[in-house]
Amino acid sequence: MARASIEILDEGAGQIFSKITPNEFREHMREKVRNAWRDKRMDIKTAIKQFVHDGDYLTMGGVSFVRLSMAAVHEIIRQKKRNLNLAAGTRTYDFNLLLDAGCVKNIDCGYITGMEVFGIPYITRKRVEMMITSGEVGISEYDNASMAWRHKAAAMGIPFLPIRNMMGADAFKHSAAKKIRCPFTGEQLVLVPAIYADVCIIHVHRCDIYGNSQIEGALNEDLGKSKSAKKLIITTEKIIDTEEIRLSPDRTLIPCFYVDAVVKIPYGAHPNNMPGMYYVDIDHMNEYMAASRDPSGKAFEEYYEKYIFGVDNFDEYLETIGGKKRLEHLEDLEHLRVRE
Amino acid sequence: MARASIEILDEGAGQIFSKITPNEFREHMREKVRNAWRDKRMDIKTAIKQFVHDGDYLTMGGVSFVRLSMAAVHEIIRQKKRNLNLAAGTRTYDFNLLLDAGCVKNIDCGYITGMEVFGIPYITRKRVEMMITSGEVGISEYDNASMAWRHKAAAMGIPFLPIRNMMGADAFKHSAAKKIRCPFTGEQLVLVPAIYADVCIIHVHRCDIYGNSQIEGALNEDLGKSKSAKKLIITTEKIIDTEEIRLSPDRTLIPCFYVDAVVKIPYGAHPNNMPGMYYVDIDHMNEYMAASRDPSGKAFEEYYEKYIFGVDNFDEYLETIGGKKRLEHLEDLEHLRVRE
Amino acid sequence: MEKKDYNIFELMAVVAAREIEDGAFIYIGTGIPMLATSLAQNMHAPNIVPVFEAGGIAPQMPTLPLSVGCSRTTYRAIRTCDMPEIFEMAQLGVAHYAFLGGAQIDKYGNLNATVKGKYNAPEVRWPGSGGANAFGSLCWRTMIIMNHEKRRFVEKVDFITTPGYIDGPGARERAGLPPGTGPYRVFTDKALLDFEDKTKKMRLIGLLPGVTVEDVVESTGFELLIKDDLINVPPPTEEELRILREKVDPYRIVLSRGDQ
Amino acid sequence: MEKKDYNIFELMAVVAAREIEDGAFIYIGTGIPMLATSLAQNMHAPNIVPVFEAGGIAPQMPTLPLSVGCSRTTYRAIRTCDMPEIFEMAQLGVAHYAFLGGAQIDKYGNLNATVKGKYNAPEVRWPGSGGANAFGSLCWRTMIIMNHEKRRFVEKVDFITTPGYIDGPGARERAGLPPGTGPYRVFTDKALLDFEDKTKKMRLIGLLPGVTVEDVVESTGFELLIKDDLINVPPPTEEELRILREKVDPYRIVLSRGDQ
Repeated sequence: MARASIEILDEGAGQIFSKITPNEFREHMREKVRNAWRDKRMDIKTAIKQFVHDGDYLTMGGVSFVRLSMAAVHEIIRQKKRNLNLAAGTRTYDFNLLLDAGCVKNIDCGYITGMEVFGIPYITRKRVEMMITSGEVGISEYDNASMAWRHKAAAMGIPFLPIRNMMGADAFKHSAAKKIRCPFTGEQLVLVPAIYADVCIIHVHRCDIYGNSQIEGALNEDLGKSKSAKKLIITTEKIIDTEEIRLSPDRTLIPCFYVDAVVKIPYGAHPNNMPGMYYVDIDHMNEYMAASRDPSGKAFEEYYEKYIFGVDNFDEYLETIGGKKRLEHLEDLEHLRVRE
Repeated sequence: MARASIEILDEGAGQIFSKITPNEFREHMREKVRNAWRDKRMDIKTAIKQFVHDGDYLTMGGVSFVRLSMAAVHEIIRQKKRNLNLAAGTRTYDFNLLLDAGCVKNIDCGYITGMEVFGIPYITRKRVEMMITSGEVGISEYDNASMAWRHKAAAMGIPFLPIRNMMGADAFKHSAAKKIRCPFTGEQLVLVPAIYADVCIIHVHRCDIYGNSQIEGALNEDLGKSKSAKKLIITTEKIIDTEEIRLSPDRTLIPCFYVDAVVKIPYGAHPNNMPGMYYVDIDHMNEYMAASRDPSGKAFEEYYEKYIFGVDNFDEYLETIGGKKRLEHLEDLEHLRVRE
Repeated sequence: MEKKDYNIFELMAVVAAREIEDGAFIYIGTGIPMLATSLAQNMHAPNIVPVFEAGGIAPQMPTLPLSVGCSRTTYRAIRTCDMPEIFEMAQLGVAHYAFLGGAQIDKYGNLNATVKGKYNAPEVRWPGSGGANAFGSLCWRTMIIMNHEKRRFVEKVDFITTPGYIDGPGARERAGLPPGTGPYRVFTDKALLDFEDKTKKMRLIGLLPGVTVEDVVESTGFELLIKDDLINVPPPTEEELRILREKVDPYRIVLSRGDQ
Repeated sequence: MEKKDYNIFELMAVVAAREIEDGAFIYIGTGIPMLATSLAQNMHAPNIVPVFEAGGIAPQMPTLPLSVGCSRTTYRAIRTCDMPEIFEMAQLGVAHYAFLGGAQIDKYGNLNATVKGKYNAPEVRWPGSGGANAFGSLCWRTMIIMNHEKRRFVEKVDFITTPGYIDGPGARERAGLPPGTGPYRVFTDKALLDFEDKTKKMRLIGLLPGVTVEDVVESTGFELLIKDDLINVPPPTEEELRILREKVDPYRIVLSRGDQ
């Protein structure tokens, strides 16, 4: 037999923040799957308390201003979880809140702090710059594609995926990727390591009590993330009967055996968009961005006090942002019944 | 920078039957995609003539007795295509017909000749054994998973996928796979090469004139195959309006820009099952299996003469197998309105 | 209950069903595995997850399927997906059991479904692995169902389609397969067998009703380990037979194939 | 037509739209790329395939989206999918164009969206790549849209987030990126630029209405190649403006941001 080898042409110096191996994950899933048909309903306080721990590697569903599990983020902040490792392919508002609250230790970075068209919150950016300089936060650099593929690799049960970008980019040097020559084609390839997470939180349109979940609109990295976390918390707009799930099995994107908790939270993505249900609360986003521009940090503190620390749960939060009337307006916006 | 390497622990001696590289495929797709919105309707004779050539690497959709594109198979046989290279993860009746007709040169084998519960057609098995012994057919050995992953690798635009089976199996020796030690985990892994095909044929439930396709039931390897062939022929039970496609975009499994031909052929999977439409024609399968048991080969010849060579097109074939009445019975069976 | 009250398919389905615990994730093929799984689900294991190779997850089968991809395998399922996703579940460690068959098996549980005789000049060429290699390599426990015949239970299989314990303890791990996996039970028309923990060799642990140790030994082409406290497998109970016949396969689509 | 008849966003959208040929597969971000693509689709390129990073393929946007994943990007799409599938299309060679922006660009079209100053002690930390690195690495042609300022058009970017031609001809291929790809056009508020074929250096090929070569050179922090037969980019036609304003962005969601 041949004793050839594959040359490793280059290696990044970035850290791997999740230490979970495929074999360790296999052992975990072996036991977890036995609970496929357990009624998993609980409240968000219990879910976060039970499944999110200091030092965990955390992945979150949704993308940019869409389908972020805000109730879970608020609760993580109120429960003062610390030293979280975060996967950050296109994180925006949810990530920023965790960062501002001091929950974050390390970041696998695809896109952080940015609020797309709204800009970058000044205070958050300054905080990140200071944390990088002081070494308080660790960052490994990737991009949205390589991050998406890292989650996908884990969901496939393999330790890495070969990809064709990241070459010639400086992010490579600050990543844990390796560049090789393909043993089949002779072309250069980058290998990115899989991310097995401790816990993942995804907000969905509807699911049953076991966690069989349906999602509308763009799926971002959620298929990969849902399968690659030891614990999966589903927050949902609505709980439906399993009989309804069985009517269109092609629409179940997350089967129940991956799920650990089902938490019903209507409007749980506010102020973000829930496709087909409610639109981005642009006024609220502007209020947040404005608060972030006060260099003293006072306005920002007030924002957090008002919307997170000053309330006990997401229902109270929803009252604070304008309650039923405001939410109905966001529904009208989503369905194009009124103009933005 | 480190100049480490990844040890290749073992390599199979099997051939790679598709020579298409990722870069060659990229160049091809660059031009093909420009035709996304062309009206691609044509008849099956034209589609097979235009897109299937002697020596091509061919992939086919569906699985076991489900959603096989039989009209296309009949036409390939009537047009006497030769020296085809076939991907054979769980092929049954469609593959057997091509083999019996002398169309096949090389096989990437996951599962061949078997008809599951119906057994193995005697004549076909004998022919394969002779062809192997004489070297008339080339076989590389895989399994349904590694074959499915080879198609998936191609669809992802990468030259291989790492997998965790095939180790300790004799198929490995007769494959083109390589065993390595993972540079991230230290575990052993098998790398299987991607399959980029010349042409792929998939039978679907419905599509529009551009080829945006919907499929019900199990998807087998069709997502991967549809994206990894230079030419893609869609045969369809029904052509629907693009407006209908846009009503449920989550149900479009093959977007139009991968598609080269749209051929409308109602009952085009007979005698196989079309989920939600018509069931397996068990009587026909039994007739086929019975014919295959005549060691003289005469009964088998008669079978082929009656159903393929003796008819000009699939409509005529459908008359031969019992026409409307028979097909309605298969619909009743599928919908459990009558018993098998 | 008299022996004549059930056929061999009914018996084997019952024996296999008893080994399935509640909450298990199981890949099932057509035939006896389907009977066994469905019986277990209706008896003591309501919370299992039955999965089919081509993409059907936890369907409510209206009648028994003819193949691993036909519409019965996705009928009122909780999800339909593609084949890579199904196999990735096994790779991810989600899958507890797979039921496999084969044309040959050896004392280490290696299965041959590819070729009898020489690879390049086959005496018989069988279909090949299908899903078996991946399921047997990646699932936690492999359940094997075979007819107990000397020509099938051989000293060494001609071709390892699906590795069992290969050539003994630690061989799977040395070959690189995920640790902790391997053949778990063999169900035949004569016996119930497992693999002795130290040697990883096949071991007789139970006799089906009316079968003797000598019958089994004579039908086995290699030296079989025999457990000291051999079980006399109890025949199907009335309840097991009732559920098999009334709920699982009322039209006897599969059961009838066990009538002799 | 008088200059005052259109704003800078309208102008840049028009200039970019003219470069999009029919049948193109295009990744679009929010803002000007969306205006340009939608304008092209309504003018001369009805058969394009607009695609959004988070999973929306060829939607019929009812209003302009706020982000690359919001519900407007999947409204009446031909398919919704996940992000890996979107990026795999680029990897597979399906994608003709991507529109990218950045905080810094250099003469080889390398883009920086990560950090100004030292990596470990940033003067400014920007969000990072997002989808840009993959799109710029894997799509056939990268279209870049930026404000033309000296501090943005720099000799060498502080950090290569998305490689352009890196450090000259052949460098992309030597680094291992798919051959035949790279930056194609740069659209600014002053000029239209490409990359000269032999040197792969950025080159001025057209001036926007009212802009002089000196204006452009002064706004560029590196030595700019200047094409001999420089185009005076024609201002938006009445038809282009009408479609932009009436069909593409009737509520001026994006267009209003170009009002000065």
